[in-house]
Amino acid sequence: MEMNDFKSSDPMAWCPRCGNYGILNSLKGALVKLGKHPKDILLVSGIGQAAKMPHYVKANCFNGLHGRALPAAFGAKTANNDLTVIVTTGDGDCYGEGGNHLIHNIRRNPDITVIVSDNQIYGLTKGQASPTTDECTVTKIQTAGVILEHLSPLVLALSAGAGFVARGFAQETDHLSDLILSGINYKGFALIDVLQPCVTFNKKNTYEWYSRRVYKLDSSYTSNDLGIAFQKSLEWGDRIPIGILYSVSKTTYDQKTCPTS
Amino acid sequence: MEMNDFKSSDPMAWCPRCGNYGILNSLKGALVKLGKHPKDILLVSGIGQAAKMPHYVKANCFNGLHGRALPAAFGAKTANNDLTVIVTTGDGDCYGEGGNHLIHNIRRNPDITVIVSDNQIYGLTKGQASPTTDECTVTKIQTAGVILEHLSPLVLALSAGAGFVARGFAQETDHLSDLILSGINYKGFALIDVLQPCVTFNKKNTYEWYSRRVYKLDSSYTSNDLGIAFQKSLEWGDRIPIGILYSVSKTTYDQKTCPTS
Amino acid sequence: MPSEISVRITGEAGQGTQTIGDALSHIFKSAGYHLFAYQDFMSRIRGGNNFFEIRVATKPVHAPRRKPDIIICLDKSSVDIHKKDLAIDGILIVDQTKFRLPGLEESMYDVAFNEIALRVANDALYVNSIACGLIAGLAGLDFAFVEQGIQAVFDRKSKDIIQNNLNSARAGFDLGLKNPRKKMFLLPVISKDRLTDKAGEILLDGSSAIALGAVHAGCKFYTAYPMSPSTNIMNIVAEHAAREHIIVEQAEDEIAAINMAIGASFAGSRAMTSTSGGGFCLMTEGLSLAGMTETPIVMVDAQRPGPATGFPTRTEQADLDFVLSAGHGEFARVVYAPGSAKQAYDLTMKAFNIAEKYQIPVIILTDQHLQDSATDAQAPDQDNTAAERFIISKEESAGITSYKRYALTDSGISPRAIPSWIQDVMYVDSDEHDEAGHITEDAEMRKQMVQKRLYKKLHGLLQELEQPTSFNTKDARVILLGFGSTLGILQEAALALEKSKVGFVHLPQVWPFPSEEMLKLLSGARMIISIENNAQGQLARLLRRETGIKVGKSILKYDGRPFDIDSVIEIIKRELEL
Amino acid sequence: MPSEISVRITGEAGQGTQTIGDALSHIFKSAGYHLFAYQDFMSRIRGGNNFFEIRVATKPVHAPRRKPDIIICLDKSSVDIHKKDLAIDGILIVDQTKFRLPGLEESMYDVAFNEIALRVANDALYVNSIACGLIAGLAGLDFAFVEQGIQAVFDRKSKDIIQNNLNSARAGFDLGLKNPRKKMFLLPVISKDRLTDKAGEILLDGSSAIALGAVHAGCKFYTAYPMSPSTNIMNIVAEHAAREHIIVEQAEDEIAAINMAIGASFAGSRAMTSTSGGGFCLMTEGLSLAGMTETPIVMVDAQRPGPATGFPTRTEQADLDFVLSAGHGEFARVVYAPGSAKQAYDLTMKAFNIAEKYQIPVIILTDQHLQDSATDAQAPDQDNTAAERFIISKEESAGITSYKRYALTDSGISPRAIPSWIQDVMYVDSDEHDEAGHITEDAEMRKQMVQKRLYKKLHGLLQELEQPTSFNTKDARVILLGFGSTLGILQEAALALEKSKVGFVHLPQVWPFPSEEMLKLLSGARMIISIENNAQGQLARLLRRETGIKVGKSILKYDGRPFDIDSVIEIIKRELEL
Ligand SMILES: Cc1ncc(C[n+]2csc(CCOP(=O)(O)OP(=O)(O)O)c2C)c(N)n1
Ligand SMILES: Cc1ncc(C[n+]2csc(CCOP(=O)(O)OP(=O)(O)O)c2C)c(N)n1
Ligand code: SF4
Ligand code: SF4
Ligand SMILES: [Mg+2]
Ligand SMILES: [Mg+2]
Repeated sequence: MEMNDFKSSDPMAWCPRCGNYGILNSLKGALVKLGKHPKDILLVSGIGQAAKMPHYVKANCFNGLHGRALPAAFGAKTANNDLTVIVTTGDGDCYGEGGNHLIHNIRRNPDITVIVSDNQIYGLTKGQASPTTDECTVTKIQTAGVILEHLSPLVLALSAGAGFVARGFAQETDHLSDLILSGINYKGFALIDVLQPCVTFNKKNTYEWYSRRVYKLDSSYTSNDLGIAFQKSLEWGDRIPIGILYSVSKTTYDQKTCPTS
Repeated sequence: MEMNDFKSSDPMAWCPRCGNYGILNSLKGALVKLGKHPKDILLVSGIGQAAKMPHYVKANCFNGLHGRALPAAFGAKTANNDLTVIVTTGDGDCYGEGGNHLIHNIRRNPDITVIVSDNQIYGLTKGQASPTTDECTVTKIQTAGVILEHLSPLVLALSAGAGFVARGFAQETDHLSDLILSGINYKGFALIDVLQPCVTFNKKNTYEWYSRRVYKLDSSYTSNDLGIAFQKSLEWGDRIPIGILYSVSKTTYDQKTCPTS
Repeated sequence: MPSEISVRITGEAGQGTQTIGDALSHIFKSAGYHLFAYQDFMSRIRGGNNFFEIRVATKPVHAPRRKPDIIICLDKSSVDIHKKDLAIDGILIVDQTKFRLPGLEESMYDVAFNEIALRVANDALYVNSIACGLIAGLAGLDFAFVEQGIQAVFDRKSKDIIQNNLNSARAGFDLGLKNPRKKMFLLPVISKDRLTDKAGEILLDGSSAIALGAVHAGCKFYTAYPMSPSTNIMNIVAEHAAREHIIVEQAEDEIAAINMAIGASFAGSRAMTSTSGGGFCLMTEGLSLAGMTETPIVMVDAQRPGPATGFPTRTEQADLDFVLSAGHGEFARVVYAPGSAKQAYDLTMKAFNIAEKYQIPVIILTDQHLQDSATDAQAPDQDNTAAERFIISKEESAGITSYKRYALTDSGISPRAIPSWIQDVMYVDSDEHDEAGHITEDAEMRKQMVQKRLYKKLHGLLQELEQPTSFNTKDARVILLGFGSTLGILQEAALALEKSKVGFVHLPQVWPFPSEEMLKLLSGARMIISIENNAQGQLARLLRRETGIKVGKSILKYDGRPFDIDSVIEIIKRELEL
Repeated sequence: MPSEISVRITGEAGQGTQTIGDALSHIFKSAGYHLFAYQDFMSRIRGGNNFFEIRVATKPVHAPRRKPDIIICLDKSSVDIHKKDLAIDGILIVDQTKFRLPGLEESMYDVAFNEIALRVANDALYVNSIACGLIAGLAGLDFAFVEQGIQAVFDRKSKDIIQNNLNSARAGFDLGLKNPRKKMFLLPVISKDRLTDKAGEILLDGSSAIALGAVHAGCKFYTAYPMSPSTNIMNIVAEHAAREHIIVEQAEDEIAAINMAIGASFAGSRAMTSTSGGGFCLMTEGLSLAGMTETPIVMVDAQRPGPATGFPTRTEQADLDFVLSAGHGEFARVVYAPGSAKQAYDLTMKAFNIAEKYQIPVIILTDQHLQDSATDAQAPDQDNTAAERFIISKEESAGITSYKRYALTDSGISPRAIPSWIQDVMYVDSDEHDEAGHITEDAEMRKQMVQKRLYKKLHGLLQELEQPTSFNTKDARVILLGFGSTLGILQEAALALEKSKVGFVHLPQVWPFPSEEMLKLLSGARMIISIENNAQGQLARLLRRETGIKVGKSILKYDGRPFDIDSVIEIIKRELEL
């Protein structure tokens, strides 16, 4: 497999310099390394800028409703285990409208990988606050600044019992590509939250802003300790860790059984 | 105020020995101590056995849709700050159908108290698994046992940024009454998950089962440390802590402002 | 000697009215009678007042009577609630030894259930079997049938328990035989022939019918969020899950349920979900998604009285309008409204085939009354009902290297491939899309896609209508009209008033509307009366919208209870000045 | 000299077609012309192709034309997309110096926008103002109006920027004056009288109209989840939030939005929510809750083409059926379908009053076309529109010690108290309830409550119908029929064909249906043609259902674009063989 094998002919509708281009490339890179035929890969998405991603990859695509990528992905994976199922979604899609499905699909633990283009804003609908928007960001709706506490998706995922939780940065494409590949190879529900600059609507969390803050977890980091994972995941502000924050093995949905009494 | 001031004439529809009776009494006890007039108290609920509670208290009642108590409560509190707003809900109502509203109302931090009758089962619909049902419990639908990991509501609430998180036990009515009063007096979103035996459909988590496991957090417990709170909240199995697991002060929705730039 | 009797068993939730009912149903079925049994219960687990009513007859029966001949009250408060409902000459069976209620009229038959149970089986629980035996004795059955019924119901219990039940039933039976008024309830004995014929019959209720229909149609993915009165379907499918390799998954909410089902269907499984009105609301966006992505899906709306939470355990037919237009935007759908358990089974099978053939959502519109009513019915013959898959087969798929999910065709139907089976990839989108499934904003493509999803598919669906059932419509003075669970009422009312030129038309399919056939059936009618369990006469409105025909009258019931045949006949007679 | 011209400005998303459009609107408004401006854009933030079209005239105009007289292409690819749309004798304005497109016909007018912008203002951004000036010059306006328009639009910018814009506009203006073909586009000068009269006029678009209507009606709680084309309403309400003490809260999803609004309304605030079809789906259960609990609530469904995600930024009228019956169960509701921005304002005001008076949900059914279209309109006079509250006042409440939320009355309306204001407590329930709001399972109470929520309220609502607008219906040869955003089309078509006896009827309220008035208006018509932006002729169906009247023809458009007046007139003429 080469990059070209995953090239879609659909013209892209993203803004120039959108962080999603980096994520797209990282994803394709991971798929090349994965080595599976495009026909055996399914990308599922909801609605939003990030959710357009499946159209830009040559692979099967199910582009469903805003917020509802996860249930559709669960259904597809459970019905057809031959498919490698990857969800490409946004912070609004996955943590806002789709919040309930995130929690409960983590509990189900199907073998799917969820890549969230987290631009901390609603891009497609022109710049409202998302659950991850930083406090006091001003938007057309939050005219006096966002007063809701921003959500930490990683902490949320850990609290629901996720076995694989990672954070990437759209500009660190090689690093991200590795994360995505690890997520796909992980047996179970893998959440990868990706810091994604939105050059049009998020004037705060820019390439530069993120670049100045992100640092990579190195090999000294213990990624199988829940307490440490919680602590690391809470880190946000001047320093933002990227990498695999938590990874432990868990039985997947299709493998789980109870002792018959 | 006395217990009688909160007595409703509506006949009760719960099974004899249902854990909800204890919760109801604790709630009334807390209201007596609170000393407010019933007209200034609003109980909001969704649908389920627990959600019938507002009818059994003389106070204002808004019994809305299954899973949607929190948005209704938020709307009511925001529109009418004179009301002391208490939500009485179930594990299905609040963590299942209503999961998304829990997360995002914690982020909003309105000054409301949420009491969850957590019987680890769907009572009103006759015994299906709820998000908190223990693994491998067999039901009519989960005929081979529940294979989803059970949710820890306390951990979830902490992860979303809740400032007050507590657990009570329906049988420990005095203790619970104090918890409820603390929750009401807490300025902000207070979650109280209450272990509630369902004598009809939950044959595992009985009065006895809980009694053997619960222990009260004593004064040596540090309740304002998030790390400790996470750790304590994860405790489940042979020993189950009850009490206030976390309490820190946070600015409420109606008080929050951003510096004007 | 009456040709039928109706028996009501009433008590608190948790007292076992349903167990008695089930046992009685089995007993009378064994004896070869026809029966119709339904349930009336409150939305609570213990206490309150519930009842189970069974109508037993020598000819097929399909609907409740107004006044039961026998009412057994299992608790004190039942007496007050139900005594007004008793038929003239009926009896109210009460344990006066226990209840000691003053001022009960002579219609009462005092049976010391509690004492007898303690004496015969040393446990008050056995009251239920005494009651069963008692009814059987009053009806003059052979005790062998009682034995069969008890065995069937307590199938999985220990020998001792079964024996205790049998002893209790015997005690009740003897009391029944002894009752001086028993002649009033003695049923004609059923012929040997019928007993042999009925070998292939079973007791079928609406929930089982839909569940079995789904299982036999090859449903492999079933997901729902519990909601009365739809939950039993999932329970029954779950019983078959392991053997039939069906994934049964309880969703976190109804939105998840429908989207999961759509995902599963897209990936190759026949998929279904069920709910009631409130949950259906939450599924409407998904319904629209199924329409847009052309993903086959079968949905059940088991109606209960609304709005909002309404009466969770009661019945209504008020979602008709809603399901016809639910979901934003325009696309073809099918709505079936079965009138009997048997029809529910058949239409569930058909629903899967039509959904897959036309790549559309198909809705089965039922209600609490149909779901919870049981009758004797021919056992469905699974071998006759092979499910046809309307997808590109695995073999053929292997050779496909270039594929467009939404290829434009004359029929509006694009050959449907399953992802990973074919060699190409496929794109499916909820936005407007081109033939390849990619997002488009093109006006011309949009037009063609709307025509594909709407007009063209409707055109095909009109060839596969489930036509109305009708009776005595020619030269009718009155034609009764209904859909869904009122079929039994229509049948029995028209039969009873056949000589007065009363006929009926019943729609098991309400969308696409069978306009042509309706015009044929109704154009000669001097008067049309719609009989509907809703407050607006929704079917009558639909009829007018689609055909221009206006009904003369609507008999509407919206108190959460089903129609009874006596009241309906009375109203019609009054209308006809009979 | 033409009495009107149409100008289209087209380019990529992000190139500022809307800014130019806004400026042009202000310029022509200052000069006293009537105008109609609408937008056509793709669901993307950058790239693709969008356009803004403005029709300027000496008499009021309300709808798009088929072919613009002037098309300004801001990017290369616009040329290919739009040149086919140009009116005969129209001009295509292109920066050939920059684009160098071969083979453009003589219809082209080459303007070196880029060079000029760099020369005049040292920044290519100023292309937009050059274009504005150019159009004004072609139309022969006084430059003073250009100045006014530019000032209005760049109100908050720095002096330098405003000056640069003015200079650019001047450069464009001079070019316009110089154009040899400018005579084709010269508009008659507007009289002084009109210029004085129009003092009270503003530019009003659908979104602003609804937002202002809500603010003026005293809406104090506004919650929504962003969704095109409804989001702008929330944006505009948010601008007023601080001053008017309105809580504006973005919900986590549409379910939360409607339930929050209901909670707020219950507790005493006038509350509103808005969405489009997909979000409306998610609100249907809440709609039903509002019906059951009798909580006033105003909802906006700003339609876009479905099903599912469909065309997020385009227009359609296909949710009519859906909103009429959305939500399970039966209860009274009102559905308004404003035909103009002014009507949208008035009906939003009325929506709050009716919702509160009848304690019901009121839906405003609008669409992208109306939301994003602006015309000159009389500025709403807030003082004339005092909001009446239909609740028990605070003063009166203080004396109330015993209260039943659902007291049965003749009108179906129970006096509504606010919790904490009265001395008693109150119970509100989504289950069926008694007068005190407690859960009941009683059949008789159920019947009365259904009658209260449905029949009785409908009876009152029929007295407060927003009656259809009509024109030339007497002895009409054809009556054109429509609802919502097609009002302008109906008006202009009927006016143009007045002599051929073409009239129109437009419904600003589609539910309760104004059957009596419709029968009066339509019974004499020889032919009725419904004009609808959907594929099924949903209004025509509704008309038949409610009145029995069948339309002769439906002109349907479902490609996501609004009707244009020229095409509609052409079709009608063909139909009439004119
Ligand atoms: C039910 C529903 N509600 C709202 C919308 C409108 N909508 C489309 S995308 C979007 C937000 C997307 O935000 P995010 O997921 O962060 O994606 P981004 O565009 O930022 O990548 C919204 C609100 C919709 N399509 N459907
Ligand atoms: C939209 C919707 N879906 C489903 C239901 C049915 N329903 C009512 S209560 C309930 C579960 C209640 O469980 P829980 O909240 O744990 O309450 P409990 O009865 O155990 O106290 C369900 C599924 C409903 N009323 N509305
Ligand atoms: S708006 Fe933001 S997220 Fe959307 S394409 Fe543009 S840069 Fe990317
Ligand atoms: S079913 Fe369980 S939760 Fe419900 S009332 Fe009975 S004991 Fe309580
Ligand atoms: Mg985003
Ligand atoms: Mg529960």
